[in-house]
Amino acid sequence: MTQPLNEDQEQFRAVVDRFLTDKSPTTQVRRLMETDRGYDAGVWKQLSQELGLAGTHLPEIHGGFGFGPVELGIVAEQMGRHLYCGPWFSSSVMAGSMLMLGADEQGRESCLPGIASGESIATLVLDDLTAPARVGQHIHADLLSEGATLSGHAGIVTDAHVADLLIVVAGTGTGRGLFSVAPDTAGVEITPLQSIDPTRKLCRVNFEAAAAIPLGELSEAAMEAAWDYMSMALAFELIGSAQVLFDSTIDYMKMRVQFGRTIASFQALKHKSADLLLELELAKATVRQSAHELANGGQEPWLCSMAKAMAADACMSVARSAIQLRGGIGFTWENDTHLWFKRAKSSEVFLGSPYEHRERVMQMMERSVA
Amino acid sequence: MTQPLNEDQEQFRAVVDRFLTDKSPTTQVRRLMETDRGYDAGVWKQLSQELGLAGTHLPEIHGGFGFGPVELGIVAEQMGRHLYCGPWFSSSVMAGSMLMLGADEQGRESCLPGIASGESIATLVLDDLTAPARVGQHIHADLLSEGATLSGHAGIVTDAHVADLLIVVAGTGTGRGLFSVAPDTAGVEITPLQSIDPTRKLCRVNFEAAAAIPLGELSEAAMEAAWDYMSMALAFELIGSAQVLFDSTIDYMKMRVQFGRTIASFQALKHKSADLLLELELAKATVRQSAHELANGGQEPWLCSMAKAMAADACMSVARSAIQLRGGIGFTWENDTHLWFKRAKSSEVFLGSPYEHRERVMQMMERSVA
Amino acid sequence: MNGQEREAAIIAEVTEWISANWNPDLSLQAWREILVDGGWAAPAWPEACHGRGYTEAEASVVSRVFRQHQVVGAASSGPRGLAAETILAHGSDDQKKRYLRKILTGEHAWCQLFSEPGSGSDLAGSSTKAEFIDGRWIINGQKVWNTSAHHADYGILLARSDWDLPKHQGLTYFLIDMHQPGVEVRPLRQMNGHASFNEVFMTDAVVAAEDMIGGIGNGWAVAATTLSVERRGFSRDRSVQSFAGLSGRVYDEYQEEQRIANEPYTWYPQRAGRVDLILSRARETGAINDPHVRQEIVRLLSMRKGADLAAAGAAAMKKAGTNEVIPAGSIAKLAASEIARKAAHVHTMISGPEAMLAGSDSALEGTIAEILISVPAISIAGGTDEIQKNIISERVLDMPREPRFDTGPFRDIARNTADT
Amino acid sequence: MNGQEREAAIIAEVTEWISANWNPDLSLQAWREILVDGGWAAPAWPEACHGRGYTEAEASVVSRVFRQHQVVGAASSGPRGLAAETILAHGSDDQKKRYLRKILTGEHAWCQLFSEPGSGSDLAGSSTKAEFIDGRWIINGQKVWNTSAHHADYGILLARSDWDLPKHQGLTYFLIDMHQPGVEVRPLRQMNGHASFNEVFMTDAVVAAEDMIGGIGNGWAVAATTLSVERRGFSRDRSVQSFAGLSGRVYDEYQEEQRIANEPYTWYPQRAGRVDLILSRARETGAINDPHVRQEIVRLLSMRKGADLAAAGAAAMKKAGTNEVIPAGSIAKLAASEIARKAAHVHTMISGPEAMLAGSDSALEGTIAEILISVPAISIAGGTDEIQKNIISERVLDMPREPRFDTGPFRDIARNTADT
Repeated sequence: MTQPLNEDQEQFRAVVDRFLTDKSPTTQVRRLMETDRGYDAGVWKQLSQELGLAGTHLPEIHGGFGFGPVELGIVAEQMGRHLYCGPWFSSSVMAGSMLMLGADEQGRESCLPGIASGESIATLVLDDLTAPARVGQHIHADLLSEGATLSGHAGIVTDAHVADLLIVVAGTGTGRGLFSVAPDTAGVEITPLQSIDPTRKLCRVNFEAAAAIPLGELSEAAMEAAWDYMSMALAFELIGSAQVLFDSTIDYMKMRVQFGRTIASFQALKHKSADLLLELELAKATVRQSAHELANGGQEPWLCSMAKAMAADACMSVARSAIQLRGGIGFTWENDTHLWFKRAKSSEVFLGSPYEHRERVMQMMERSVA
Repeated sequence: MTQPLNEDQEQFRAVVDRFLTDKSPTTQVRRLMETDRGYDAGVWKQLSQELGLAGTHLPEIHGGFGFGPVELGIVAEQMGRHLYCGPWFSSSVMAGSMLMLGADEQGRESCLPGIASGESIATLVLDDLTAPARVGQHIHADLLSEGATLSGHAGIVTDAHVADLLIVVAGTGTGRGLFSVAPDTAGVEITPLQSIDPTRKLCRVNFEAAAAIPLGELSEAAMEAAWDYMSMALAFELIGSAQVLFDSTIDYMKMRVQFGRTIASFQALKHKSADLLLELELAKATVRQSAHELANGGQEPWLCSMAKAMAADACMSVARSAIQLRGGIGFTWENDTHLWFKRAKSSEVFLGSPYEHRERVMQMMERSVA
Repeated sequence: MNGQEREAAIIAEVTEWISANWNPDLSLQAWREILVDGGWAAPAWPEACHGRGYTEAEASVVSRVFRQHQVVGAASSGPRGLAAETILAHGSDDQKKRYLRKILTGEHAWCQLFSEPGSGSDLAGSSTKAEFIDGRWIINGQKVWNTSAHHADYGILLARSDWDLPKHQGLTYFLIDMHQPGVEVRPLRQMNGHASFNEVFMTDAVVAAEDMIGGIGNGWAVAATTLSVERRGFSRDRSVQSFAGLSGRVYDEYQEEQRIANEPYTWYPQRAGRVDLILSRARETGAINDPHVRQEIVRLLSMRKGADLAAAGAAAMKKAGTNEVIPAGSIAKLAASEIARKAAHVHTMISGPEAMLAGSDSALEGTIAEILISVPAISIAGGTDEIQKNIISERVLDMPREPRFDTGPFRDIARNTADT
Repeated sequence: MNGQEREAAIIAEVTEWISANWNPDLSLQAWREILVDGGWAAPAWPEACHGRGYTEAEASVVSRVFRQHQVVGAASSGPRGLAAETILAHGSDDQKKRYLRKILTGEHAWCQLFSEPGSGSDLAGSSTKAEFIDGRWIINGQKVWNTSAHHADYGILLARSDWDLPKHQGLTYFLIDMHQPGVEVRPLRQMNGHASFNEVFMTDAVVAAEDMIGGIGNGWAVAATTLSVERRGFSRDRSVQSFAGLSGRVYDEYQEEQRIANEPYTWYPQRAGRVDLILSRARETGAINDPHVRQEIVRLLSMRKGADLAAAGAAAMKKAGTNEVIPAGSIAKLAASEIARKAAHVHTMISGPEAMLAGSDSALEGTIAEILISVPAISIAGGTDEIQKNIISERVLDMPREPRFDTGPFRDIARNTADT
C-alpha cells in the first residue's frame, strides 16, 4: 500500500522544491537550453554540495546520503517539475545506480565518491536504450592483462559532452562488463547531437580501441536492477512534469474566457479534465509504489517498468492536452508548455518506450509464475 | 472514390428496407430469437422467392440475380439494420459465395440453384473462424474412388441445425477441397449451441467418416476471395446495425430530460456524439468502397478486411454508447438496444476479429509491395 | 483508561457475554432478540436505540470478537442499513422505537424507492406524488431499480409533496409499508438475463402521517443522508462471514438469509470485468504468446494496479489525517468503468470466435459470456460515468458547475413526459 | 450553344489570346497587367471587375488551358484571395476599383487581422477598438496568428466600433494600410521553431472613412463571407503549378513569389503527421515485423483511408445533387486531427529512442522530429477540435446549441482582462 510521505521526507521534498523553484525557473531553463553545455556549474555545485542531491541514494560509505529509492523519487519528481537542466540524471541516477549495483568493490570506491559529491560528472554509456537485455551488442571490450580497450559506439548518450567520466557497459564475448573511461582518452569521440528536448543534452559516443578500466563483470540481475532504478527515477520525473502541466492547465482554463464564460465551465473540457486526472492519479500511485517495491524487494518486481510505461503515457496525455486546451497560445514558443511537452516526448522513448516496458512487465510476470 | 447509389440501387435498397421493416420488427426478432429454429419459414420464402434476396449476388445461370458486391452490401446493410433472424447470411452469403468462387462447374450447378432460390438452405462449415489461411486443419477429407469421407469437427457453424446442405472446407493432405454433405448422412452430428447473440443460431458440427461429395479443389485464391466476400457482407451488416443504434441514440438524447434540459444539450454528450459520428462515417465510407473494390478488382485488395475491422470497431463503439447514453433503461431487457449490442459483439469476432483482419491487411500490403 | 486498556475491557466484556448467551441451536430470530437485548447488535448506535454509543473503532473490536467466536451478528444485508441510518439521523423517537429493533433482528426487510423512470441521474427530479388527504399521505407514481423490493416489508420513499416550490424544496421522505394493495412490485429483467431489480408501482398507496420522516419539504436533506451512507458502502468490502461448514440452526437460517440477499449480485463480479481471470485465460488459449495481446493485457493490469494503489493511497492519506481533496469514490468508480470495458475487450481478444458462445457451451461455463454482456452496467449503476466526471471536475478540480435550467417552481421545469 | 460547344469556344478564345500575348520574358508585374487588361486574370469575376462573369466550371476551363500552355496566372497566394472575395461581395465601387486590380497583379499583398489574444475560438469577441474621430477611424488593439503580415501591404480588419451593442452587432470591418507608423508587425515563434505567424499591434492606427467596408456594425456579416471563403479553401488542393525548369523572367519572378508565399507552410505536411512515410519508415527500422506495431500501422492507415473516402464520398454526393447534410469540412478536420495524433504516436513507436533526436542528427533530416513537435497545431489552427465537435453536433446532429452567456451589451460581457 502506498504510504504518504513521512515528516522527514516531506521536509526533504520541500527543500528540493524550494531550491529548484529558485534556481530553475523557466527563464533559466530557456537560457540554459540554448547553451551548448546546457547547465549552470554554480547551481550544480550548490545542488550537489549544499543539498547533496548528487548522492541521494548512493551509499554513505561512498560519500552518498544512503537514502533509498523513495528519496531518489522525491528528487526526480522535483527535477521533472522544474525541468532542471544539468547532468543530475546522467551522473547520479544512471552512472551512480549502475556503479552501485553493478561495479566491483574497487570500481565503486574509485568512482562513486566523486559522483556522490558532484565533483565528478559521470554519465552512463549504453549502446541500446530500449531494454536491458539488448545492451552490450554494439560496444565490445577486449580484456588485456591489465585494463581493457573498448570499440564500438552508442548512438545516444546523455550529457557525455560535459562528463568527467564515462561508465560503459560493453560486451565481453562471454557476457557483459562494466568499464570506466576518461573522455579525453585516445580513441574516444564524443559528438554532440541535436535533440528534440533541448533541456536534455545528447551525444553520440564512439570508441576505437579506447583504453578503459574494468569495473567488474556485469550480471544480468545487476543490469536489470539498474534498469529498474533508472526507469523508476524517470517515471518520477515524468509525473513531476505531468502534475505541473496538469495544474497549470486547469488554472488556465479557469481564467481564460471565451463566449462570455471561462472555458473551465464547458462540460466537454470538464470531462476531459476528469479523464486526465484519472490517468494521472493511477500513474502517480503506481510510480510511488514502485519506489517502495524497489526499496523493499517485494512481490511485484515489474512495478518499475509498469510505472515507467504509465507515467510516460500519462505525461504525454497531459502534455498534449496542456497545449490543446490552451489553444494557439499553447503552441507558441513564448508559452512554457512546450518545454515540458518536449521533455515528455523525449522521456517517453528514453530507457524503453511504454511498449518495451509493458513487454518487460509481461516477461517478469511469466517468470514469477514459472 | 465512393459512388452514391444509383437510382436502381436506391430503389432496391428501399424495397429491402420496406420488406424488413414489415417482416422483422423487434417484436418478431424477440419472438424468433427465443425459438430453437430461429427463423420464420414463411418470411424466408417471401424473402427468397418474392424478393430473390437469397440469390442477390449469385450468377444468373445458377438461378441468382447476378448482381455484384454492391447490391449484396445493400441487402446485408438492411439485414443488420433490421436484425433479420434467419439463414440468409449462412446460406446465401457464406455457402453461396464459397460455391460461386471455389466449387467446380458441377458443384456450382448442383448446389447453387437451390441456394439462390431459397428452396435449399445451406451453410458453410469452417473449422476455423479467425483467418482464411487457418481453415482446413481440423476437418480432414479422405478421397475415395468415388466421393469422399470427412472426419473432424467445426466448433462454431451458423444455422447448421436448419440446413439442408452443408458445404464444407476440408484438408486433403495435399491442399484443401470443397465438399457437400447432407446433414442426415451417417457420421454427421449437429449440436445446437447457446450463443451470446440469440438472433444468430450456432451449432457444433462433427464428422466421423461421413460420406461427402467433392466439389473440387479449393485454391488459396478462391478461399481468400470468399473470405473477402463474407467479410465485406458482414461489415455491411455491422454498419447497418451501427447506424440504427446511432440514430436512435441521438433521438433518445433529444427527448430525454434531466436537470430541466434534454441530455442532448450537455456538451460532453454532444462531443461524444461527434466522436461517434466520425468513427462511423469513416467506417461507412470504407465499407462502401470495399464493395466497389471487390466488384472491380482494384488496387487495394485489403479493403474488405479493413472494412470488417473498422465496421466492427465502430459498431461496438456505437453499441456501447447506445447503452451508456440511455443510462439504466439501456441495460434492460425490455429496451431493444441489447439486441443490436449482442449482434455487434458476436459479429466482432465472427469471421476474424478486427485484430485478425488488420494483420491480414498488413500481409496483403506487404505482398502487394513485393 | 487508555486505548489498549479500553479495547481489552471491551473484549473481556463481549467475550463473557458471548459465552453466557451464544447458542447456535436457537432460531436466527430468537438469537437476534437476545443479541439486541444484550446491546451488542449495533454497539455504535446510541444507548437509547439498542446500542452502546461506541465509536466506530470500538464497534469494530466487538465485530472482531464476534467473528473470532463465529457468532452470528445482527441483520445487515440489503438496503435495511440505509433505512436504519436514515431513521437514526432524522427519525422521531416513535419511528426509532417502531422500526430499528426489527431491522436489527432481521424481522423486517427494507428497500429503497428513490430512482424513477423520469429521474435517474437527476434524483431530485422525482415526480412521484405525495398528497396529504384526510390525515394520511396518498402516494402515486413509479419507482425503478429497487433491489430486493420483492422481499421488502418496508421502503424508504422520496416523493413530491409540493409542485409549486423549487425542485429540491418540494420533496418529502416517507417510510412506506410494502404490503398493501396500492403497491405493486414487478421484477425488471436486464440485458444479461438476470432480474436484480424491480419496478415499484404505487397507486393510491397509503402512508400514515406518522411515517413521514424529517418534516414536509425536507426530503432532499434526508435523502442526502441515505445517499452518503450508500456511497460509503461502495468502497466497503461486500464480503460477509459465511460460517460455511458450521452446524446449528442459527447458521442454517443465516445462510439462507444471505443466499436470498446475495441473489441480485451474482453477476456483479462479471460486470467488473473479471481481471482476475485474464492471465489464466490467456495461457489457456495461447493468446499470451501474442505480442499485441500481451500489450493489451499489461495495459489492463496496469490500470487495475493503479486503481488499487490509488484507492489504498487515498485511504492511507485519510488515516494519516491529511486533508482529503480527492473524492476517492468517484475516481475509483470511474476507474472501475474503464477497467471493466478494457477487460471485456481483452477477454474478447483472448477468446476469439469462442466469444460468440454463451452459457454452458462457452468458456468457464458462461462466465466470459456473462462478462461481455454485463460490463455495460458498471458505468451506469450507482451514478453514471458522466455524473462522476461532473463530480470530479467540480469538487476536486473546482471547475464551475453546470448552468442550471431547473430553478423556479417544479411545476414549470421541463421534464420527461412519457417514460422516456 | 451546348456545354461542349461552349467549352470549345472558350478554349479557342483563350488559346488565341495566349498565343497573341504570352511572353515569358516580361517582368511578372508587366505580364499580369496584360493579363488583367485581357480579362483573363479572374474570369469568374464580374465584367465590371476585371472578369468575364464566367461560371466556376467555365473558369476552370480557362485555368486548364493556362496550365497546358504553361502560362503564369494572376497572383493568388496568401490571404489576398480572402480580401478579394470579401471586397467583391461587400465593397463599394470605389473600393473595388482601388484594390482588386492590384490584388490580381500581385502588386499588393494582404493579410487577415481577425484573431486576438483574447478571442480565438470566439472571433466575434474581438475587442480591438475602432473609433471614428475627425472623419477617420482610429484603431487600437492587438491581433494575432496573422500569416504573412510582415509582407502585407493591406489587411482585412475586424474591430469593435460600438461597445454598447450586443457582441455581434458592434463590429465593423475595415481595409487597413499596413505601412503606417501605428501598425507594428512582430513575428510569433511557434514551439517547433518556425515563425509562420505574426502578432500585429495597432496603436492609433488610421483607417480612412472610405476604407470601412459593409457598413458600421455590419462587420460580423462581412467576416462571415471571409470565413466561408477560408473554409472552402481548407478542402482545396494547396498545390500550385511550379513551372519548375522553365526559363524566362516571368517564371523566375513567379517562383520567388511562391517561395515567399509558401515559407510559412513548410512544416504543414509535418503537422498532418506524414502518414505517407509510415510504411517506409517501418521497413527501414524493422518495426514492420512487430505484430503490435503492425496493428497500430493498420489502424492509422484505416483512419486515413476512411477519411479520404468519406471526403470523396461527400464530394460525390454534392456533385450528384444529394442534399448534403454533413459539413464535410468539420468532419475532415476532426479526422485530420486524430490521424495526425495517431501518426505521431506510430512514428514515435517506429523510431524508438531515435525519436529523441532532432534536425540533421535525426531520421529523414529532422522530418520525423518536426512531426512530433508540429502535430499539436493541427487540432487547434483554423478552429479547434472542440469547436468542430460543437459544429458537428449542432449542425449535423441537430443537438441543442450551448447556452449563451454573451448576450447584452458587449461592455458587460465577461472577457479576458490580460492577454490570457
